[in-house]
Amino acid sequence: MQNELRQTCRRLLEEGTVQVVIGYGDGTDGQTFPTFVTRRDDVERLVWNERCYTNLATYLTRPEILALGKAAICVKACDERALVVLEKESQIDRSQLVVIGLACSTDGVKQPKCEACENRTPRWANVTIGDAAGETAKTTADRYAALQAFMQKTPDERMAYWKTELARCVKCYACRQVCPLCYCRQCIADKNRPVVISTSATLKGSFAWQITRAFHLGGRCIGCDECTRVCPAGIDLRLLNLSLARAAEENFNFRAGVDVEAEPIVGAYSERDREEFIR
Amino acid sequence: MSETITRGALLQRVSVWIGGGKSVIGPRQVKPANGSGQEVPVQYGRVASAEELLLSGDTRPANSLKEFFFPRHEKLYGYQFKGRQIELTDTEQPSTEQIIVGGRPCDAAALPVLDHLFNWDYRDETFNRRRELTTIVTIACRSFDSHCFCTSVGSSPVDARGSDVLLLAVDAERYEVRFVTEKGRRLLNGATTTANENATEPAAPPKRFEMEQLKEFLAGGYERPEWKTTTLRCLGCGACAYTCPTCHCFDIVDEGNAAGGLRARNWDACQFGLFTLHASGHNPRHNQAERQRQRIHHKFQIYPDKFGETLCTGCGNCTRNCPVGLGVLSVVEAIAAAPRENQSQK
Amino acid sequence: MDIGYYPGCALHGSSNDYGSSVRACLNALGARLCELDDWICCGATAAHSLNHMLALALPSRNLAIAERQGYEELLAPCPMCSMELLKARCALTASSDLREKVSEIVELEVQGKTRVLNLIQILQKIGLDAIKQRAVRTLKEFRPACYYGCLLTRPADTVQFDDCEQPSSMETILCALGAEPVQWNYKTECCGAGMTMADGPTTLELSHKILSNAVAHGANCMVVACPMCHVNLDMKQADIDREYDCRHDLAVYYLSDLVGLALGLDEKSLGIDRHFVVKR
Amino acid sequence: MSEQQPFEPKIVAYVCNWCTYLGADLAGTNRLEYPANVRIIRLPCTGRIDFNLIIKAFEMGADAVLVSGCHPGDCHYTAGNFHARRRWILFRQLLETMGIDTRRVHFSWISAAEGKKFQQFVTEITETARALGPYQAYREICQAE
Amino acid sequence: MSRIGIFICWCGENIARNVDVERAAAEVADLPGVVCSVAYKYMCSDPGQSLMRQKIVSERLTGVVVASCSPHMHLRTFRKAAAMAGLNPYLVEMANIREHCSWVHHDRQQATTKAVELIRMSVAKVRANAALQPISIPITRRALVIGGGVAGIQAALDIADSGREVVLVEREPSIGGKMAGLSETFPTLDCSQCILTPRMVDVGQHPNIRLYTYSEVEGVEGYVGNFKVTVRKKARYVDMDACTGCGQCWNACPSKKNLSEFDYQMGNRTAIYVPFPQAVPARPVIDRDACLHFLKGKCGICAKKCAANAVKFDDQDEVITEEVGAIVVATGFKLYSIDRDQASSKLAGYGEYGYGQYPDVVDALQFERIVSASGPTGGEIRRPSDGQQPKSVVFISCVGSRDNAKGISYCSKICCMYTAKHTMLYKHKVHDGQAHVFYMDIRSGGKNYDEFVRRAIEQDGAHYHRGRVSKITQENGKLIVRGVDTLVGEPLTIEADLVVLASAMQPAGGATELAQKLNVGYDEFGFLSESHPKLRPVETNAAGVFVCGACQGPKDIPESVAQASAAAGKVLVMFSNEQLSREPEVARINETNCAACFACVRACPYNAIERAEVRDRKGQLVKRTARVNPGLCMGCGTCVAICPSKSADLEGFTEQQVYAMVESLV
Repeated sequence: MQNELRQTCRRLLEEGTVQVVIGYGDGTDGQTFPTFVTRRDDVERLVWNERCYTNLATYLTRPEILALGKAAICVKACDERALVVLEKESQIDRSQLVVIGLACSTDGVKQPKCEACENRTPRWANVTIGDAAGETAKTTADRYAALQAFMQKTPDERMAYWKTELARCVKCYACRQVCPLCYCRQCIADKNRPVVISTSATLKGSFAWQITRAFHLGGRCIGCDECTRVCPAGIDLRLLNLSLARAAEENFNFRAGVDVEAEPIVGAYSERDREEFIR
Repeated sequence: MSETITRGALLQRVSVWIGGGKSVIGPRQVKPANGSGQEVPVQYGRVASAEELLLSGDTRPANSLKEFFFPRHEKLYGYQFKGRQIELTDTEQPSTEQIIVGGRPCDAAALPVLDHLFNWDYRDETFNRRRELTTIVTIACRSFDSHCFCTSVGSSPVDARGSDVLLLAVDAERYEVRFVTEKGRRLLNGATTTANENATEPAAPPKRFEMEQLKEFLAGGYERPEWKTTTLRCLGCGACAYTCPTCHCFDIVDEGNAAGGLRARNWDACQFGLFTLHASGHNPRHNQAERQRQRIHHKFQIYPDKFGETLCTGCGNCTRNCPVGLGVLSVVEAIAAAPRENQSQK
Repeated sequence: MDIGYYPGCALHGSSNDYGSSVRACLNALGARLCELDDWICCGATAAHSLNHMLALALPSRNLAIAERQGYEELLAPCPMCSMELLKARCALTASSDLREKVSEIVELEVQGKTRVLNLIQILQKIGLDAIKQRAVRTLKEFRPACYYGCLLTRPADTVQFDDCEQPSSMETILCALGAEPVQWNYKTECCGAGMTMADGPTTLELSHKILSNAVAHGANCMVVACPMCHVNLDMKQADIDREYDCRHDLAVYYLSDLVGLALGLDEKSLGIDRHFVVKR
Repeated sequence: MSEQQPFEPKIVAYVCNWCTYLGADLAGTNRLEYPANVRIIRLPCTGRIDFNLIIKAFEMGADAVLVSGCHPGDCHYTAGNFHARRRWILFRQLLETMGIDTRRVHFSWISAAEGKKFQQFVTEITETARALGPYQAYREICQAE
Repeated sequence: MSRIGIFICWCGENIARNVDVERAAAEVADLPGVVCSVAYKYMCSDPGQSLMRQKIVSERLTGVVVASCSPHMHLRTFRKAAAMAGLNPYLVEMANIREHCSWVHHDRQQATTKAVELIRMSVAKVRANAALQPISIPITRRALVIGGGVAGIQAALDIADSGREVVLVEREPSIGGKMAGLSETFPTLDCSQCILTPRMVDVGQHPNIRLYTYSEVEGVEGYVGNFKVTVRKKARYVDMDACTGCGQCWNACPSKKNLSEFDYQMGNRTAIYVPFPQAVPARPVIDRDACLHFLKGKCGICAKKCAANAVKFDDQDEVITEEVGAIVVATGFKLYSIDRDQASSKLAGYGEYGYGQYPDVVDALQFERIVSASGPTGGEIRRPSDGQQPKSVVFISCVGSRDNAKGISYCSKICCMYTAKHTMLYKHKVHDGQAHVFYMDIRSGGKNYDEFVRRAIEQDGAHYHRGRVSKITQENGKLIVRGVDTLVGEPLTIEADLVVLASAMQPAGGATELAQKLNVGYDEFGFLSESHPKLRPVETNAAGVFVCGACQGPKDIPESVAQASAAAGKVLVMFSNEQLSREPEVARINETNCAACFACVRACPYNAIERAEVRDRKGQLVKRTARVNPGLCMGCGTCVAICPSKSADLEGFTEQQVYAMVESLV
């Protein structure tokens, strides 16, 4: 597969179809890191293995990368959902992008999210490399298992949990920067007129920040879990994302990025939305 | 002949300190694994009991020791509106004695480097007060990983700089004790025994780059393309700066409401796009390459020029915590090894 | 082709002629009818007037059996049966709570997955071309009035079959076999159905109107796909003639009878010999 | 407030200009008395009311927050309340997951004609908040350094 | 630094009884930025207002808080007063210490405390207020009327008579609409054409009306006051200017057996035709699908006969752009057809009435033509199948209407009346005939309406049966109508010669597509939505677009005409100024920060936000951004809440103002 990937990218660069390939390169200790190949002879730097965690879609909205020219991007089936959302939100022009789908082996990329993986082969890629026998037999319950377990706690226990967890948040914003869907030019967390979210890394500031981050991803988060993976404080942000994803699925029968036809639920409404909680 | 201390004796001392109301800080697992598969990080933090401490000499906490001297959020003073007047209230100076047990030598080594900054044109009372209140017991690193590069910046796993006491593991139960300061000697007074056992010097990580080459590059390579090519993947978060033992940039913010509020000092990081944004809207550092270049220059040229010290101890936290595996080491390695013939190109 | 088969009480009892006809006809077309094990009453008219849950549980149990036996499709030639089964199926698929509740009552897991088909739908499934291919004779001499009765197309939302008010599916099949169905007005009127027991005169009146209209539009026979209709129009025809002092003399066939005849089956094996009105 | 005085909950109400604000006006016109704890903040439409405002209210020490606007179909701007309702559905789930006390966050539709409903509902949430006591958990979050 | 003045009103005893206004004034006097704080007995009175004006001048105030009643009561008053004193009116805020405080809290201590807090909140807000200027939008004082039925005609004439130009677009070859085809009208039984055609002529000759018939609105751009409308003039193959309407062509046309649209397929017309003799314009059009020249490439008799040389076989569609400031939609209705095939799967046809397979089952508009003196039978009542005079006619009400099973739940409103009219017209022409009506309810509210129905029953002897028809069959040339009379409680069968269906009114074809182009809402049936059912009945939520007639809902002629005049009135109100002045409390986008996700564009109920591009001086694209059109924004603020980066903000209720209010609640 790795060879096929390199050949494909070589061809794309040779033909001038794209000016840059956004892919994975080899790092130390078998780690991989995002790499940007602009010359066809550098395609040998590209790798594909079970440690290719990063969701590269996050680079599609970055000026440094956009400046490199028309891009081809490597995506796994899970990452690919970000492209659907980005396109719906007018952030990318699919016709100006070559998507190289990478089918995962049965083990995926050995991340917690792979446990509930439903689909290992990208569906909307221009080129798909490898074939991982399509869908896996995962259910809605699998998707939300971690959340389900967490919600067994009482509200007070949940609050106590977040107090301990968010006490470690230093507001390095790695969660925000790595997120393919946090592409605002100026984050509301960085605004100070008015101070909507305290910029301090205090509990108050961290609660306000994480509530905002999660809610702004409500109905948008595609569950790549990059925020959780990169958090240097080991805060399980995934739980917040899952809770909104489940709310979107249960209430609006919507899952971000799984259906290219479905219109976003943010900025839309139905006259039949439920309202039993409204007096 | 050397002083030794048993693990038991050390932990017993720790229990006494905790019992005496002192703040004991050391590496510990931040939480039990919750079964989500997420890695549970080790961080320095205040421990409630001696057993929490991880003292093998193999741990590399995800944070650094700087936050116990230079916290991420520090109230400078408070203010209240009283009618048409504004009343200011000073913050209380810290008074709790801190004992750091099991710090890494590279983390401790950062503190004397930071002393310059906090005692330069302005003497920072709070920082100095905390330095005085703190005694630091480090453990020499028994192992290193691929991100460690202390030897490249002139340090080593047994570097005692910044420590009051340096421990070297003899075996799982005993440490050789090297007292560095009187403060350290007082701390463990009576807990050590003299024995005829010396710990073996732990293996040091290989040297990854030559400081001279790096300096040469920094001196002439401001416009070199490597800045861009090596840092393209930088996402612009603050994970490197916030887990770095030496990074010390901060922002001053006012937080308050109609009744009053406080002025605080919050950590800031040079990789944030807004770090250098002027009120006019102009931003002198346009992209991540320029921000990364600033970071390396600051650590290896500006700070040394100003204070005669490298602003890096080679701990490797920046790379370890980087979402995309970037860090001081990967940038510096690349530029130090860059072909010289390009050097003259601007 | 194996098809799950739910005969219902009528095809085993008073209308066993229909049972014979369906079996013989479909066998000749290469479809094997596999009767459900241990099927029970569909509930018919009685259950839903007594107890809503009973009316749901009875057909549901039959659906459960069909699911357990692995039938994706189930033939219920009696429209009452197929309507009851379909009603249950709709209710079950709409609510998981109900599925759980009913499963508990009938002591069998039931999902409502099995599709329920009437006789005409089975023939459509086999396909006009396939039927025509196997036909050995033409039905040219038949000018039937195709009679759908009240249930085959109703309730429209539940059965979702043909045009509720202006059905034409039987005509299509019979035309293909050479018959010349007549256009008439009473295709979906009520024959009186089960009222035949409770209110004989009304049933006779209703059925009389149907027969009269068919004759008036030139029919020389009538085709039905419902055992109850057959009872009222065939068995009761003598009573109608007596009551209204007329002589309709209109043979009433099941759809499977005429298709069977075209396929070359004899009247005996199709059960036509058990009808009351004999073709002139 | 001295310690002897009974606990008086602080209640922040974000209401739309065209229905609930007028409903509160009507309660006044009809002299319908209710507890004095509520502080109404007038916004044009529930569509304008962002979730951050709810959090901000808690940061300011609110013991309960009310968000109220026009009944579905009555929105002065045709659809602002529908957008708001959709956001609330999601936001409530997030509050649950964070363990934030949803008994302290109230949503309602109160029309310009429902002065009585405004009175009753405000009285009810005030009493609920009184019974729950101060929202200590969030105050602790805001005071932690 | 702000210089805020606080003015606390006693409202006589209304506020002062429960709020210690003097104490409140003292307590808020020291708030940051406050330079004066006074209490006065009646702030809204002349002396109260002049006190405020004096203070604004003497204290050089930069902001004012009036603590008194509801802003719904007096915000406008106080803002006007401030403006008179030279302070921007949007620097005035109110604290509602009456409705929200003194009237509802009887504990003086508590009420005073709350009043102080409410004032503090308003002070916090007003410190963040900005001086706003009303938005003025230049307007093109010309109107577009879409639809040339009676409503469109009325609206066009009203606007044109006031001296403003009107563009009237009608998609049929002639204006006149449904009314032109009616026989006589209820409740007066005056001839429909006699009252309508003079108005049609007025339209045709009006110097201020530009009439486009056989034309359709293709696109609408712009916004209130500044619409750019593209109209497609379909090829007519006749030179409108050259043609004299002499009729030589259609009299000579050999293609004569084409079903007449005007007669609802019950009569014939030629291939080159005018739909009816009184058509406006009285110029023919060639039906390409029927013309032998187009079908076979030969003929051309009309061209030869035409002395004016007006036949142009090479005529092409023409697209015209018109600039207008207001649009009146009057696209009218059509009748529900009982056919099997319906526009939406929700609407089921009527199989029991034979899906239109019996020629003698006709709908009400067809019957109008049968009765009409200008109709295919020349006014004699003859049924379509064999031309016989029907001796028994069954009229069925509510065909489609009020029938959820067929997908239409509403009442079509006019059927009860015209059915009564039909029975009368029938009886007047067929004296020995019998009319039967099956109805559900008789709804005859209106001036002289119920009397009219009574006349049909009592004088003209129509048999009214309360019940539905279950089936229509055909036997021996008769229609057998089986139904029930629920008042008698028995089934009923009538042998009829003709059945007339009072089919439901539906919006005319293409109405929803047009509504989408105009950004006007419509209901599940396709009727256009008015802005407010009671108080803004002819406005829509698209500013500058008005509705009248049956496109908005079923209605009869007088109502359509009244609504048309109302819409024209609204247009003229708009046109009474050269500029449109709008409240400046609208949204704005920080275009530098906007990430161009366009969630606001999706959410905006008024389509007031557009996708825009920021370009540098050389025309290079710098970035994309959302942009508010202040001409369309109504200021709801939905965009603010939905914008994750808060690049959207709402003047008058900015983030800064709202957070200042919350943060004052200490």
